[in-house]
Amino acid sequence: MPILIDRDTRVVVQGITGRDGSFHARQMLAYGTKVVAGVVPGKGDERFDGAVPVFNTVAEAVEATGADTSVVYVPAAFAPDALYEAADSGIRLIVGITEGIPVLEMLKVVRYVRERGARLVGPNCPGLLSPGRSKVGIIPAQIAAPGNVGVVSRSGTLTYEIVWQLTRAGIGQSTCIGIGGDPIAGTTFVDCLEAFEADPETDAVVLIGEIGGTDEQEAAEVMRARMSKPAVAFIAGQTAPPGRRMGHAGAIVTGSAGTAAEKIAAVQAAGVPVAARPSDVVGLVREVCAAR
Amino acid sequence: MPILIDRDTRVVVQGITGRDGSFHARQMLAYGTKVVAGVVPGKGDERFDGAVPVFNTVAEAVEATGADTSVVYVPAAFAPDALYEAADSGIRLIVGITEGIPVLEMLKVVRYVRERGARLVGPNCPGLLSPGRSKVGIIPAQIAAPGNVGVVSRSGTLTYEIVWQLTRAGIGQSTCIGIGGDPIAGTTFVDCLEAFEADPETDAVVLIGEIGGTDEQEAAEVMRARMSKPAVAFIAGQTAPPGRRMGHAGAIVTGSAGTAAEKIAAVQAAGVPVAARPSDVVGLVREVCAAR
Amino acid sequence: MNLHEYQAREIFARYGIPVPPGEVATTPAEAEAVARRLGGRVVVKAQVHAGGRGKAGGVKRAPTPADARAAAERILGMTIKGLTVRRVLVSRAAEIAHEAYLGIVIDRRQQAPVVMACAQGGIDIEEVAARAPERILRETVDPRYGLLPHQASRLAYRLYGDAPRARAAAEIAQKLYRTFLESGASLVEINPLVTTPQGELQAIDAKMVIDDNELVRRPELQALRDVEGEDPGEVEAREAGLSYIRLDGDVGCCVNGAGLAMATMDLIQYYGGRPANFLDIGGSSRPEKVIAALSIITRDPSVKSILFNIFGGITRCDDVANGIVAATRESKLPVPITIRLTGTNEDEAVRILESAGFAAMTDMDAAVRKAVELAPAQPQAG
Amino acid sequence: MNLHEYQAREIFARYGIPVPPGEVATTPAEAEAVARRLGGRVVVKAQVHAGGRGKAGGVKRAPTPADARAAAERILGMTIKGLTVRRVLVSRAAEIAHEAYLGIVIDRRQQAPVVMACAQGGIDIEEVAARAPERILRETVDPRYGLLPHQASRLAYRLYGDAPRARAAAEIAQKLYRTFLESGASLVEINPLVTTPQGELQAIDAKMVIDDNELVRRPELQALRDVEGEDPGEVEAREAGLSYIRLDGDVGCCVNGAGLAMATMDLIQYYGGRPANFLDIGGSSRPEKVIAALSIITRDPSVKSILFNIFGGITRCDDVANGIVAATRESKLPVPITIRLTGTNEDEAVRILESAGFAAMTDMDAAVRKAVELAPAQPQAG
Repeated sequence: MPILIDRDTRVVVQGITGRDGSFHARQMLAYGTKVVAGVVPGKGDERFDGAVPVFNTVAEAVEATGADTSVVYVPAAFAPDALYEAADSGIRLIVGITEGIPVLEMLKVVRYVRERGARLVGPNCPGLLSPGRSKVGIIPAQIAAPGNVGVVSRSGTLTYEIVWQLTRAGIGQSTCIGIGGDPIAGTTFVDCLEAFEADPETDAVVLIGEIGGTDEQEAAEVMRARMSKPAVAFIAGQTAPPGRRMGHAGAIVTGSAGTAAEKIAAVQAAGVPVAARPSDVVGLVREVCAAR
Repeated sequence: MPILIDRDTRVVVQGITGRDGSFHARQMLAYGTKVVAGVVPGKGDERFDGAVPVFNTVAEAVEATGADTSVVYVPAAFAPDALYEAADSGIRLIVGITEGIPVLEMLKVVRYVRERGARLVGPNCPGLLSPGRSKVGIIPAQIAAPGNVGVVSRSGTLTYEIVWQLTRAGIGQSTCIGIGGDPIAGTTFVDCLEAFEADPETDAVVLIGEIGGTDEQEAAEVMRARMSKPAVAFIAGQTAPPGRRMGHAGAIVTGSAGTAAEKIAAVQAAGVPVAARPSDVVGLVREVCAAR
Repeated sequence: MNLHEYQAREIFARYGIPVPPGEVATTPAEAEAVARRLGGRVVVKAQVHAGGRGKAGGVKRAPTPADARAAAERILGMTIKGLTVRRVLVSRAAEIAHEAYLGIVIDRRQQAPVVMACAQGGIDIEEVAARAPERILRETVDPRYGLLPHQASRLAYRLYGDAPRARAAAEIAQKLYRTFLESGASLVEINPLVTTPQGELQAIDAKMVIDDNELVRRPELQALRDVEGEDPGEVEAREAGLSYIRLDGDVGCCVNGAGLAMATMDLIQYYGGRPANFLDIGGSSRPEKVIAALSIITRDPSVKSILFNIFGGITRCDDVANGIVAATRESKLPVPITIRLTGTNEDEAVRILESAGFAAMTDMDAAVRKAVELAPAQPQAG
Repeated sequence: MNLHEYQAREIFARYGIPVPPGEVATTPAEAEAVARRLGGRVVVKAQVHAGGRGKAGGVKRAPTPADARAAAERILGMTIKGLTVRRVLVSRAAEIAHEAYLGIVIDRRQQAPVVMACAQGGIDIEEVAARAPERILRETVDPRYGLLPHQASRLAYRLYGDAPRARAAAEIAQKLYRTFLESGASLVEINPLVTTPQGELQAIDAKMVIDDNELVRRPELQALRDVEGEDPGEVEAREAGLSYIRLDGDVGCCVNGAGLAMATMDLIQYYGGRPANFLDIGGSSRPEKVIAALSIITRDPSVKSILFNIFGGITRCDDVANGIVAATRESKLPVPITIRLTGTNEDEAVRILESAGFAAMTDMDAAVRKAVELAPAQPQAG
C-alpha cells in the first residue's frame, strides 16, 4: 500500500484547461492515473481531450464522478478559493501545485482544510507519485520505479535527482512525495514519516530537507522516537548565505536560524545518516536496509 | 453531582468592579461560591471588597488562583473580547451574563470557545445555580432548594417563577440553568438534557421553552430517543403575535415558524407532558416521578 | 429593526447590487414628478412594515406619470395591517423574463449565516420552505471566512444553467453578503431577483432586517428608523428602554422578563381573557421605567384592566411599588389595577402599596384570574 | 522584500504608531535642512538593507543642523556589508528612559502570526531568542480572528507594570498587527520601542519585510522597492523571473529548482570549489531565461568557471540547450562552461549542444568536479 494515493484514487483536476493543468492532466492520464473530472467554472458540460468531463464546480464533479482527490493548477490569485472549494466538496486529499500563494492566505487555508477533515499536500509542491500505481502532480514519471523506499522532500528537482539515482541503482520507491518549500504547508515531514511508518510496503525512508524553518528538526525527533524503519537524509543549503530565507524571522520564533548545519546535527543525533552528496544517498540506503 | 458547577468550582468574575459585576459577585460570595478572582484591566493589584484579588488579565487570574470558571458582566461592546479571553486562558466554563451582543459577533465567539475546549453558557443568560453548592450568575439564591430535579430554561424570571413554585412545593433542584434567550447560544437544551441524563443526582428534568427557533423540537427528539429520565415542559408564547421574533428568517431556514403550538406538539409527541400553566409544572413533576 | 424597501434598495445599490432606478415620494405630485424623471412605465409601491402589500392593493403599475400620480393618490393614506402608508416608492418597471429568490439569514441550528436561493421568486418563500424545502438551495457560510467565491459560484450555477447569468448572480450573492455583514443584518432578501429579457439580473424588491444589538455601533442605520411608521406606544417604550408590543386584547400587562411576560399573556388567555400587550420592563427596576410603562398601557383605549406581574430577582419589588405609587399620585388610573409581586423586597413592596391604598397579591394565578375578571366581558371586543 | 527604515516608519505612522518626526535625505545639505526643520537634536541613520548599521558607523547623533550635515557627509557613500549608502534618515532624537522590543512574525510550526515582545530592546533579538527564550513574551494569533484586544492587552501588561503604558503598548500592538496584516508582511518590528522620560511610547526603529507573493496584489508596496540599493544582478534576475543571490566564490552556477541549486552549491564546496552565486531558473525553460541567466553570471568578474545543472522534468533540456547556444552565438563566453543535463529531452539537448561545439555531461558529480577544476585555484580569492 503506498501512502495517500493508489490505483483507485479518483482525481479531479482543478484548472484542467489551463497551460499547466492541461499538460499535467495528460501526463497523469498517460501514467494511468484515474483522472475522472476537471473543474473550470463556466466550462461545465465540456470534455477535456474529448474524454474527461469538465464541471463548473468541484461539488458537481464529486457527485458525478466520485472523485476523492483533487490536484490544483489554478493561478495563485484564485488558488486559495480552489483549495477552500475542494475542502468543502468532500475531497479527502488536495494536492496544491500552484506557487506564489501569500503566506497570510495559507494560514487560513490550512485551518479550513483541517477542520473539514481533508489533507492538503503543498502548495507549491510537485505532488505525489506512487510508481506503477498513480501519479498526482508533476513529478516526472520516467525517473521512478516501483519499490519499497519512501521518499519525502521539500524540493522539486533535487527530489527528481535523488529518485532518479535510486531508480538507476535498482532501488524502487513506494511513494515519492514533495511537500513543497513554502513556509506554510498542509503536510509536514512528520505527517509523511508517520504514514510511511504505518505503510507495510515501505521498508526505508529517504528524507530530503533544506534550510529554513525547523521541519527537519521535528522530523528528526519523530525518526528517533517513533519510527522503527530506517531512514537516510540529505539536507541542501550548507553553502547558502545565512539570513536569506526566513532566517531572521524564524530565528526569533524558534531560537534556531534554520541552517543546514543545525538540521544535519539534529538528524544525525537521531541516529539517521545524512548523505554528504546526493549521490551518497543510494549507498546509505543500501547500508541501512542491510543493517536491518 | 450537579451539572457544570459544584462546591469546588473556582470562579473569576470578569468586570467585578462594574455595577452588575460587583452586586452579583457579592451575592455569589454570600452564597458560598468560591469567587477566587476578579478581572478588570488596569485594576490589577486591587482587592474587591478587600478580599477578592483583582487582576489585569484572566490569564494572570487563572495562574494565581486556579480559577476554572468565569462569569462575564462586561458591557456588550467589550463582552466578545472578554469571552475570547476566558476561552484562551484555560477557563473551562464561561457564563456570559451580558445582553446585547450582536449575533454576528456571537457566531465567531461560539466557534472560538468550542475550538479551545471550553463551554460557554449564554450570553444574555441568568447563569447557573446548584442549590446548596454553588451559584454562578444572577439567579436569586432564595428561590431554590437542594434536590433532584434539573431545570433548564431559555428565560430568566419565568425560570425563577417555576423554580420558586417547585421549592415551595418541597421539590428541590439539582441544578437550575438558564441558557439565555439569544438566537446564538453557547449551550443548548440538548447539551443540558444530556448532562442531566448523565448526572446521578438528577431524577427528572423541567424544560422551560419559548417561541423562536427550533431548540425545543431538537430537545424533544433527545427526550424521546436518548433520555431515560422523565421530563416535564412548559413553553411560553402561545399568545405571542407571529413573525415578531425571528419568525420569518427562522421559517425560511427551517420551514418552521417557531411557534409555541409547533413546539408543544413536538414535545408532547416525544411523550413529555407540557404544562398548560406554570403552576401546573409541580403537579406534572410529581406525576412523572411517581410513574417512574 | 426593519428597513423600508426604499432604504434597503439604497443600501443594496451602494454595494453594487443592480436595482432599477427609483425614488421615494410622500405626495401624489411628488410621485408624478419622479415618474416623469424616470421616464417609461413605473411601479408605485407602498412603504410600510407589513407583508402582503400586493394583495392589499399597495403595489400598482403605472404606464404614465399621470397614472403614477393616481396610483399614489390611492396608496398614500391607505391602511395595511393597521399601518398607515405615508410613503411610496416610485421605481422604473422592470421587464421580467424570470424571477428567482436570493436571501441571507442566520441559521440558529448551524450557528452560521446561510445564503439561500430559489429558482421560483416573487413568491412566499416561507411557504416554499415549509412545503418543498428541497427547492431552496443553500450555502452555509463559515462566519470566520465569509461567503467564499466558490460558494457564491456554486449556488449561482445551481440556480442558473448559463455561465453569464451564473457569474452575475455569484457576484450579486457576494455583494449581498457584504451588505449583510457590514450592516449587521439578521436578514437580507432580494425577492424577486429578476432576469430581464436581455438576460440582465435586477433586484426588484429589497428587504433588510438589522439586528437591534448592532444599532448601538451603527448610528447611520439607527437614523433610518421610521418612527412615524410605527405604533407610538412602541416608539415610546423603546425610548424608555422597555420592550412593548401592542396586541388586540383588553388586559394590559407589565411584567419583568420576556419569558414571564409571555407566560403571563398565555395565562390571561387560559383564564378566558385577552392580553392587550406584551410589555417587559427588563431586569432593572428604576421607578421611571414603571412610570413609563403605566403611561403607555393606560394610553391604549382598549385596556380595561391592568396587571402587574413582577418576580423580584435583580428587580426589587419595592422599586416597582414605588413606581406604581409615583405614577398614580398625579393622575388616577382610568381602569382597575391588579398587582402581583413576589421575591426580592416583597414585604417592603406590599407595605408601600397598601399604605398607598393598593392591594398586593403574591400568587400569579390568582392575580391573573382577578385581572381578567376586572376586564368587562366583551364578545369579540378589540 | 525588505523595506527601508524610512519607508517602514512612514507606513507605521499611517497606522497611527507613534514615530519621532523625521525625513529622508540624499545629500548633506538636505540632511542639514531637515535637521533645521525638525529643530533640536537629531539622529542621522544610513538607509541600507543590512543589519549592524550602528556598529558600522552608519548611525550618528547630531546636536545641531551643522552636525547633521557633517554626519550625513560621513555616512552617505559609506559601504555597509557591500552596500553603498545612498540615503539617510534624519529623525528627531528621542529621549530614552526604557527600551523594549515589539515584533510580529509568522511561526511556521504553529502556522500562525506571533506577536513578540521583550522588555530589553535595541538589542539583537535573535540572540535573546537563542540564549534566553523565556525573556521573549509571545501571543499567538488565530489568523481567522486577528490579534484580539485581550491578547494585545495581556502582552502589554506583561511587558509593562503600569496601566497607562500597558494601555498605550496594547494599542501600538494592535496597530502593528493591522500594519502587518494589511501590508502582507512576513515581519514587522519596532526595535527599540522606547519609553520617554515623560512616559510616552515611541517606535524608534522600524523594520518591515513584505511577503514577495503579496506584491502582485500590492503595487503600492512593490513601488517602494529600492533597486538602487540592491545588487544589480539581483535586480536583473528578478526582472527576468529568476532567483539569484550573489556569493563570494568563483564557480557561477545556473540550476533549475532551488533545492537542486543549493545542492549544487554544496557539491561545489564538497569538491573544493566555491560557488559564486545561487541561481534558480525555475520550472519553465524558455530560452530567454537561460540567456538572462548567462548574462548575469558572466557579468560577475569573480566568476572563473560556469556550471549548468539541469534536471529536466517540466523543464525541457533541449530548451535550455537552445538558450545556451543562442546566448553564446553573439559573444563568446569569457570563462569555461560545464554543462550537465539529464531528463526530459536529454538526447535532443546533447545533440544541439554538441553540434554547437559544447560538451554535455549527464552525471552531476562529474560535472561539478569538472567545473571546480576549471576555476583556477586561488587561496582566499573573492
